Amino acid sequence: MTIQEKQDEIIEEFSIYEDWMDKYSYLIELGKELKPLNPSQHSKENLIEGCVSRVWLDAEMKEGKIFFSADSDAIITKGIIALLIKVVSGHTPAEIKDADLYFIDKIGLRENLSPTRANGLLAMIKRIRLYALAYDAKSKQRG
Amino acid sequence: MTIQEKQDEIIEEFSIYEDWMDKYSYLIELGKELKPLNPSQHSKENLIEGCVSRVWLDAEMKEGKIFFSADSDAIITKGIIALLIKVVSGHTPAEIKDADLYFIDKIGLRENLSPTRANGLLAMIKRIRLYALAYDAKSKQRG
Amino acid sequence: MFDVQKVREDFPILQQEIYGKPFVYFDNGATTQKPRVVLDTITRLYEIENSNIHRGVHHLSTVTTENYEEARKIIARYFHVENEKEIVYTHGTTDSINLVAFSFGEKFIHEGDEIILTEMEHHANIVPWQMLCERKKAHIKVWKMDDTGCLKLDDLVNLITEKTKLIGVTQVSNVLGTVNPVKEITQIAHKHEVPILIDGAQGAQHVPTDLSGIDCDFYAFSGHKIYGPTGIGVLYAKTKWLEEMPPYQGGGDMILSVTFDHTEYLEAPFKFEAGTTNYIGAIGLGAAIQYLRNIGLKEVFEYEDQLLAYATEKVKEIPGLRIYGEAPRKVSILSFLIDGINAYDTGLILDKLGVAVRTGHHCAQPVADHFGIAGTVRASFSFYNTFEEVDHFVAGLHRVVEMFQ
Amino acid sequence: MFDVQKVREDFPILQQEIYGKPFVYFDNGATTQKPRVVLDTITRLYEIENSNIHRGVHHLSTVTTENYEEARKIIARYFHVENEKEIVYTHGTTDSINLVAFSFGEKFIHEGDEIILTEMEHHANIVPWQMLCERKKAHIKVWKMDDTGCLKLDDLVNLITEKTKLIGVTQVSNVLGTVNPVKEITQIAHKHEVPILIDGAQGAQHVPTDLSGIDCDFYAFSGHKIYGPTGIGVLYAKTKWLEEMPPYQGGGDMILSVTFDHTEYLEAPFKFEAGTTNYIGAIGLGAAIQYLRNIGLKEVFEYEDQLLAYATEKVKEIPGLRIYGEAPRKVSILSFLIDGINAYDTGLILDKLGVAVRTGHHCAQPVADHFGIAGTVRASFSFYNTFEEVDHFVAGLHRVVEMFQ
Ligand SMILES: Cc1ncc(COP(=O)(O)O)c(C=O)c1O
Ligand SMILES: Cc1ncc(COP(=O)(O)O)c(C=O)c1O
Repeated sequence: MTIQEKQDEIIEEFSIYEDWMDKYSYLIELGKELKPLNPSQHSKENLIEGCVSRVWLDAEMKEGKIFFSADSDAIITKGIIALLIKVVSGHTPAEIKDADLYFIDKIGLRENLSPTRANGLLAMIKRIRLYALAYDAKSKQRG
Repeated sequence: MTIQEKQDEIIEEFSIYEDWMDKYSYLIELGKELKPLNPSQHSKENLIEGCVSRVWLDAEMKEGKIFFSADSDAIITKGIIALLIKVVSGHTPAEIKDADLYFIDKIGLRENLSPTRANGLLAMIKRIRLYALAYDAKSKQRG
Repeated sequence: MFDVQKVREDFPILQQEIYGKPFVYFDNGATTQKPRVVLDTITRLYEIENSNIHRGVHHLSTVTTENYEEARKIIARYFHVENEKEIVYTHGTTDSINLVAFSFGEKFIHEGDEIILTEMEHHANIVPWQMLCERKKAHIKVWKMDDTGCLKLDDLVNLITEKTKLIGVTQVSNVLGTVNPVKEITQIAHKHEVPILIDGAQGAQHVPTDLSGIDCDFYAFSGHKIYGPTGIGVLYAKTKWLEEMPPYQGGGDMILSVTFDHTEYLEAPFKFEAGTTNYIGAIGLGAAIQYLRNIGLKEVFEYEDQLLAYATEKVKEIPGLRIYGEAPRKVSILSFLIDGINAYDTGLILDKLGVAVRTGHHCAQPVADHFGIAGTVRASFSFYNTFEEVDHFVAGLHRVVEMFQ
Repeated sequence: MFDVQKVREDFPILQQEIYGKPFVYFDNGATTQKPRVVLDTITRLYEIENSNIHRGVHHLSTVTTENYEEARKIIARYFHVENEKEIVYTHGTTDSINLVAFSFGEKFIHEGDEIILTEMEHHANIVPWQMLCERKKAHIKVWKMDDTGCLKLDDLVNLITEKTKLIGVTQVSNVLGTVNPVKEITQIAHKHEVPILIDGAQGAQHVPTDLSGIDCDFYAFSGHKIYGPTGIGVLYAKTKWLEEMPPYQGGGDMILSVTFDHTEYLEAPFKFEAGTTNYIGAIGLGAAIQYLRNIGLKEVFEYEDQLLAYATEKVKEIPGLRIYGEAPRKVSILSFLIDGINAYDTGLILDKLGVAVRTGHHCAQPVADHFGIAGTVRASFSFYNTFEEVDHFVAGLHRVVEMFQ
């Protein structure tokens, strides 16, 4: 699936929740299910310091594609992270770096990305793009 | 005349002016007529620095009574000064120090005494009282 | 009798729904809402009277200046300050403390000197001193608290040395709610001839504050936390300090004369009010404080105490909930964590239920560090809150527990 | 076409009488009046949205923060600044300049260094530098003006030395109305690798200001002079300076982490926005600037030029009147004295005729000293003033002449 298709699928999924509470319950589920990082990945380099919740992000390049793993000390944040990772993981740097991540807005979680929330999510998206840019540049260099 | 009587006279005098302009014209007259200070009285000690107009005040003790003379670089201020001097000059320190100078308010010039005007008038009244206090203390010491 | 329903009518913002739920505002520690009289005052000023203060020859300038100075008197009276020239307008608590850190610091703090601060200070009463200490090579000594969130007076006595130049204490902890015995602390400070600064940001609006009785040297608070506008605050300082301290900012309206060679300053408070001040904010603050007096300080404060007692009782029902801050004397601030549930998650869910609380370290990181936590959920109540709102909030917490288990 | 009558309807304060005379507000240099949209914005914020910004988990906190950051973008756009992180909220021009004097000064000004200021600076751009120079044993050099109120670029070149660390120039003189060629001045400064601060307090609202074109290092202005609320202002600074300069005030919301041993700061602009900022003021300022754009900058500025030209022509009728400030490029500021008549007296009489002007040295004493006078009468016009008001004012001056002769 393309990044766009994955996003549309999530939007479809979320469309059944009319109530905030249901939506958040689902996010909590996703958060709980997110594969935990191994201890070495909880490193200072991977930490994105938010003011109210903290996020860790790690990336790995396999066969031209980037695979992300992440964690947070807040479960709902973790749920959103799970969605984000699902959307971008397994794509090429070029695909990721230019991707328009519209689904967060569409499923009504925009405010969670407010710079004002300082929950680390916005910084995480920035860092995802930075990884993509860096890997992209690297692969071009090689090529 | 007592300080009170003098004030009441001025209030009476001003009661005929209904128009601001007439009142101010009269103040301008008074200002122009005010006896000029001699050059030595325009001293730094006598200067009361206001922000928008400057006032000089000198005092002299004669036979137990204080006589003030004053000047300003703004004529309307000078007119008000003329009234003030007329009211307090020639009285004993004890009379002056406790005098309630209500006439300024009554003739509608209160705003000229606003601390905000920084025209030196309020500071001048303070200094008049200080002179009275000082002379009063001195005379008590002697007596 | 204190009639909360009547009082609530004065606060337009409270009459709304958030996500279709009645709005419950429990973030009063961050900022308070404004009674209509404050909004009306601001509007009236801008619609009829607005003019820059001081030195104007024209009518509106005089009117505005008089309102501005009248507000200063209202503020002085509220805090039992006799000489309103000891009330300096600033832009908030942070600005007030920075003013003291700079102006007092420049003149009186030297290499090797010590400043004592409590462990429960807000960053506003830590960082300015750190910056000063770095410039002057001075040191901060920390007056620790115990696990209930209380300071021991004996500990202070042990910290004071000949090098102590200032003691900084918050009147009320913004995280724990502790009301510190500022009068006794001031007595100890003065016995050792050390001046004291009290951070009143969370005290001014919740406890009766008699500055002449307390006898402190400096007191700082924010207008926006005491039902006034943003961008205005106050520094109270004793005349002797205001006279001796150099000005903080330079500019118009604080000078007597300026040449490029030499500048003479006005007397206090003007010496510390450089440039065009937030005069509309100041007059609005006066209106806020007048409003508070009109509804009755005693009634307001007692009611807030009742709210806190009720809420404290109720949240104890929540399984796994721990309260941070258990001092015998507290204001209506309730910090807590629920076992295994992140503060941010708790806050997010409460928000969706219409309840506004704050989460995190509340700009007092050393407090969180003391307890080895990242932060807390903080519900802070004001006199316009109700017992029903507390019930709603507690029901929300039950919901949170359900969702995360 | 610019329709002044329509515009005036947006300004409630203009529709009143003072002493039974139509109110003529010609004290715009001191502060400007506010369009209804600014008042409505402030009221709406307090009635519906007020909540402390940054870090809030709850809905209103997010809404207010977004409005606050949106206003920053509006301001950046108005001044052609691409990166809105270069817009730092302060409390006014005075605060902005003091920030630079402290933070830039602490790091970059050392003993023996020189700062160049023009003779026509407002005290806000003199006193902070004097205070800095006293601390650092640095010096101020004065760039003189001529008797028309103009600066010569050659003179600047002659003043710059290796020790010059900063040049401070006002965009527009608040007494003389002179519009300085700030772009050319900046080019000279940069040719000598000297940073430049521009005081935009009287420029921002009267001349198109393209900061990226001017390329200055710092630019300061006040909200209340550009139709916004009191207590809010802006410092524009290039990122490189914001990064290198230490913070000015310490407190909450400007830090990443605080322990008593070590504090880490956030990045700019937050590093310079300590404590609770005047967020309502900031959003109000955004509304004011948006309003100005909506009625059309070009139209506004041209109309103001016409007002000035008309007034200048008309006051020349007054016998014995001398205008101070005869630069070829001026904004709508008209300073003058009438022979033998004190400025304060003139102002008092005009006030009684309903005309508000300012008198005195206008916080720029060196300008008065240049001309050997104590001060001037200053009429300063805004786009909501009319030609009829100018007539009324000139008639008042005739009346003044009569009364004092
Ligand atoms: C040129 C100039 N600079 C600075 C200022 C100071 O502005 P504020 O008082 O708003 O800080 C003024 C305002 O009078 C001014 O005209
Ligand atoms: C105890 C305490 N001190 C200082 C402050 C800072 O106040 P402001 O942000 O209004 O300057 C606060 C506000 O959060 C506080 O709670």
